[in-house]
Amino acid sequence: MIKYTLIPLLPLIAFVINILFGRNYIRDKAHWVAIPAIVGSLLLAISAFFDVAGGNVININVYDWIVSGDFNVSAGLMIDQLTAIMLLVVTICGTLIFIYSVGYMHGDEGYYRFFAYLCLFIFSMLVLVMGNNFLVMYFGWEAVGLCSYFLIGFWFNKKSAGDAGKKAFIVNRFGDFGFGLGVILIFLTFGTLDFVGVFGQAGSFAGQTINFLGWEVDLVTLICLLLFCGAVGKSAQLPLHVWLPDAMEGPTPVSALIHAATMVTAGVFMVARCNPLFIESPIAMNTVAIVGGVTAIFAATIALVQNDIKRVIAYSTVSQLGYMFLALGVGAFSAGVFHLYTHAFFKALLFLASGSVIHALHNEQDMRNMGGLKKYMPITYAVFIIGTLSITGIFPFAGFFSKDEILWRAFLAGDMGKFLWLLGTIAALLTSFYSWRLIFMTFHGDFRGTSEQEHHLHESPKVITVPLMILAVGAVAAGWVGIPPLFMEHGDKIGEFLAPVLGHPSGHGTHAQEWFVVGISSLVAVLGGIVAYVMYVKKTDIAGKIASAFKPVHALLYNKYYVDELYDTTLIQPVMKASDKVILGFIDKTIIEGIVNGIPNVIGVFSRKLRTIQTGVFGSYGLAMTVGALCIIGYLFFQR
Amino acid sequence: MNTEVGISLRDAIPFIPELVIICTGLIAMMLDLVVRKKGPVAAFVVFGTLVAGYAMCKLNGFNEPQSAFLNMFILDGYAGFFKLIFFINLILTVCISYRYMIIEKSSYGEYYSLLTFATAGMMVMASATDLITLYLGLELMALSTYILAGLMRNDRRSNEAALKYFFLGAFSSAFLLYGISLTYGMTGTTNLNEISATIQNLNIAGNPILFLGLIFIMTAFAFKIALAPFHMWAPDVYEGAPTSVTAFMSVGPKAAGFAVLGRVLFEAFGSMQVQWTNILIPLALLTMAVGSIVALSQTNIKRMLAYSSVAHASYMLLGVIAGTPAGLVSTINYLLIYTFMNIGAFAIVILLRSEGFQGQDLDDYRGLAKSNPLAAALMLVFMFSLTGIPPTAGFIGKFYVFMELINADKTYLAVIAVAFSAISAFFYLRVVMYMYMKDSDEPRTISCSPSMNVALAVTALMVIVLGIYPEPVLNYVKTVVFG
Amino acid sequence: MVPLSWYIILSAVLFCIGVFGFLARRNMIVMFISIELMLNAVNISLVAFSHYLQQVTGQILVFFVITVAAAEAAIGLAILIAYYKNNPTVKADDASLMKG
Amino acid sequence: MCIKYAMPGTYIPINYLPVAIIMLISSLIGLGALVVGLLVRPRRPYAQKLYPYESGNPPIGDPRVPFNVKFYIVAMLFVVFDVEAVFLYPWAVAYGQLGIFGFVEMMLFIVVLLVGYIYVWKKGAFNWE
Repeated sequence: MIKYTLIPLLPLIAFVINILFGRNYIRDKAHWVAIPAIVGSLLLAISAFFDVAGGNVININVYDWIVSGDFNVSAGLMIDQLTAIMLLVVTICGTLIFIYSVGYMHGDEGYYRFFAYLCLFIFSMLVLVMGNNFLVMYFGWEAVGLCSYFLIGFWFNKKSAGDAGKKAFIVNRFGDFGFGLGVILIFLTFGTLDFVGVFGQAGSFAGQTINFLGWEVDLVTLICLLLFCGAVGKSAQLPLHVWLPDAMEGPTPVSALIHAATMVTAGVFMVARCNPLFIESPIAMNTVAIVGGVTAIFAATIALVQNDIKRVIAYSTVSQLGYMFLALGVGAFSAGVFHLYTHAFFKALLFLASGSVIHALHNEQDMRNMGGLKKYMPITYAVFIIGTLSITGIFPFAGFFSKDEILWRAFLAGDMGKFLWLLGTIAALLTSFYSWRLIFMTFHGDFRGTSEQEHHLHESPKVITVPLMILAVGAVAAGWVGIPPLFMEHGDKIGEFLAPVLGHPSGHGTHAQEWFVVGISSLVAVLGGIVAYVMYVKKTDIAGKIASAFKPVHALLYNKYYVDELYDTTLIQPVMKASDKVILGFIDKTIIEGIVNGIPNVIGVFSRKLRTIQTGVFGSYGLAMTVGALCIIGYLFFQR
Repeated sequence: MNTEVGISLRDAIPFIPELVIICTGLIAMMLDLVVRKKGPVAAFVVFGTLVAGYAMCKLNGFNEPQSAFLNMFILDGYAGFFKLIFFINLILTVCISYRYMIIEKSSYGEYYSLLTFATAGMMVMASATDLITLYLGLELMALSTYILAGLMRNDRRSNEAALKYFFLGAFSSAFLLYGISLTYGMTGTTNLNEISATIQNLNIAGNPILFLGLIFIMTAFAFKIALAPFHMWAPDVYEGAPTSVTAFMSVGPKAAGFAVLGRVLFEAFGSMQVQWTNILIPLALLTMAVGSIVALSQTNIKRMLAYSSVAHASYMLLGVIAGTPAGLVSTINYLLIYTFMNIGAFAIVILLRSEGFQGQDLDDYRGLAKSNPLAAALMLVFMFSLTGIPPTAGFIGKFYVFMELINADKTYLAVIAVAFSAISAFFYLRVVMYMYMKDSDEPRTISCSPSMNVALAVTALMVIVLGIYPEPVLNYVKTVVFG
Repeated sequence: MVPLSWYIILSAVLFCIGVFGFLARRNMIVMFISIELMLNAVNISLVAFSHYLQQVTGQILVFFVITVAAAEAAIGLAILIAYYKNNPTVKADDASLMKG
Repeated sequence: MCIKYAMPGTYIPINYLPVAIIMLISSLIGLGALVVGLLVRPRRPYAQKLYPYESGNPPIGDPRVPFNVKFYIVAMLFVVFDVEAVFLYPWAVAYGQLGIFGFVEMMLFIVVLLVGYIYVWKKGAFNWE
């Protein structure tokens, strides 16, 4: 048992050591603490994976916090197939990105702090995925949010970073509020927070309605929607997606680890984990599917025209997360998790590769000032190509299988499924376009940056490139665990593996249909690439022409549909104005002072009255004692 | 006529921990005469305490109770656990006081031996199964603490504290004696078990004189644990006494008082439970009210903590009121937690005391978070714990007491208690507010010392650990105290 | 033939006198003496009880009470002297530096 | 109802009656002498006569000077040590029945007293100056 407890514990220990001794003793040796810890977790996670590979589930109660009668609050770890997959994703990506960070963060004055936060994040993430009840999950959920807040604002003396951190924190509050309500509602409904207990009873509560804010709502639906609020916030789905692109202010390893591979997928994991609840509520399922599909295409369109290399990848992340929710929504939970798993590899790869580019260009992120880098940094270029092939879904790269599975499942899921499939396919086209556009703008053509930058151009050191290559391997091969039966007898290993937790997706189609889906998606993938090639390599002026021709559209996309501005004018500005008055002028002075002093002053009236009894003359104290004793005597004798 | 009384040297074995402690005190006294610096004396006291604790664990009274001196004295789990609390209290007090007493220019060697003697008295109280031993232990504790309160001979507040404590203490012990004499007269014995037996055999539970005895005895105990209206000595004495002594007094005598209260009420007067519950409930409510309301208008931190300790006494009492063994367990658990958080808080108060700076006023805590973030953080933890905010230990303590009340279907008491602890939050959090939201300009020097650091680390750690992972300790208390 | 109740009443009366003295008088020495009076009242009742119960328990307790009272007296006087050195008064009401 | 109290016959120390008589008579004689003197002697008081006799020279100051604190200290020590000695009597009486245990106990008791004594001594409570 201790073995499984150690998985999250090792990073925590590393965090404690770094935070306590980092500043004075460890300083730039911080990775010597962090990396062994994460590697240890990785090894343990692998062994745990093999423990549950046989289909058995590990569920251990680590400790009881409060046990009083039937009121029982405890914390425990559960490792089933889903958790095992997540463990591998988190620890593998974590390990590689830790190593990468050694090179990337080298010389930063907050080096030890960076690794400390990373360790804390890994701990929180592992707790999130390993918890055996909603309370533990909620703890991890909030903890990862906090870590991301710290890490986005890691360069706190950079104002934009601080703002981005705040933004992420505040936006997530909305979602987490819903999630918290959902958890409470679950406790009220099922009387327990244990996954086993809750999911066991899920069926029996299906169709029950309660009176919520005046109108009758289906209980399970309400719970699912509240939980999904949390997922929307954490996984940056519409309409709470705004924080993720800004989160790119953080160091690139953070973007790769937290805002691509692991944390943002927590929402997907949570919905998948709660699949017994969700399948009881068609409304919730449809909501998930539609939000996912719309987000997928919405984010993709924005990514078409962005010029900041990291923002493009960020929006592509949002879009891919939309894919995953789409899959979950149509009941193909294993497909969603499969995509989560492959996405972790190729998206981390893309981020780290772009990080390597940024590193080479001394923190230049604007693609308009790049170009022609392929001759300077071949390795980065190669892995970038691999990552792009993977994300655009070219056979036999990882992305192909997972994306294809999703589209196929959507295709099978009734009329609305067809519609979603259409969305997904279009999104795939866009994805391929902007991914290739990124490649061409960055690596092809000739260098558009300053000559001073050009002079320093170089391939990144081994400590950066080696993790990239390993991830590239993953981006190629990770998908092979999910080769559909179409291509191979008893393929879709991962689906089978996850079946005990996530069940089998419904719906069956003919081979012809499946070939059709596969063909279309591959076709659009290639098509997007070709269009991008034409526009950004052959006739580089076309892009400008189109942009000017469809100026409004371009502006709309370039400004991300003005969502930020919308929120800014409708929500943030008023709130800020109010809070400037309220928080600074009112809360600080009046409310806090009021609560801390005011209410005491109310009671203080009695208080001062009572004080006067304490005359300071001990004779009177004696009198009080005697009177008290007499009162008790009188009380007793009267009472008899 | 050479008939041997049924008493031999073997009888003294359960008494060994007390013997060790007393000898420690005596040797410390002698040591003080020969060595100039007080460090060795303090160290020796700690050492002796550890030896005593080891001896007690070796005696293993936790599992098989051993009585001594013709059933006047017993070493069982109940007494043992209280003794553990006393040891912790003593060691922590010595740790936090060494530097402080030097600053106060009253670093006498007697200080340490007196602490030890007081502890010995408490131990005897915890183990007393006879009213005579109980009285002796109580007086030993009381007399030592009188002197401790007045240890700062040239400080008028200290003098006054000692004076008040002495007079009122003597007054209350006279009440105790009168109660004892009445009880003895009505039952013809001073042994607790025999008392209960006689009450049942002769069926005199309703006897008014016996009542009177019980009431007088409880009055004295109420004085020791500072229940309103017998609490009025506490604020003045706590304020005037040296802070380290205040820390010692706010835990030790209280715990000892609860020890004897529990034993006397449950063992001797178990058959009169209805009556004494009816006495305790109004006392507890009054104490809560006085403690948490009057504390609000205090600006001297020591005085505020004094009132807070009064309020805490009422919460602990609720466990006794529940009237079940489980309730008593929750009280003891609360006492253990209270030991750590209270001594921790007083340690911070001591930390702020430096040459020429009293550091007792609330205003002295302005901007502590800026000048000394660590001290402020620790104080934050202790204040949260005293308030009872999870996941600190204070929450656990309160939670279990209230739970036991609810199990003993006295829910209304639990509700009132929650309300009052909500009120108490204001004055605890006001300290936090001063530390974190107000800022001051005058520089502050912190009088740190290795032993102090150890004490702070231990207390803070225990407050957190007991808050996050209370189960083992709780089960330990359960098993230890009631098989 | 002196009945037990006489002793008990005597001790009760003495005890009450002591309490009254402690509460009514303002001279600390006198208050102190009243406490001693209370203790001795207790002693009387204890001795009486033990005599009429024909046990020694009560008398043993009396021994202890006497000795403890002596120690108490010593300490009390010491504290009183220490107090007197800094603020030369024996009026109890003057000892109200700390209040509220 | 209550426990049975024995009613032992009240105890009159008859053997001490002569002593009592002797004390009575002697005090009577003393008082008688004084009274007789008072009655028979002549009384002519004047200032010098009423002076307190200080071997001729006139008296200075108030005869009632407050006692030195040192007296209190000694008195305290006396009270404590002397009262502790009270335990020795019952011990001595019951020694035969207590046996070795009683002996050890009392030795411990004495040792404690001794420690106190040494402490007081070292603290210099005994040297007058």
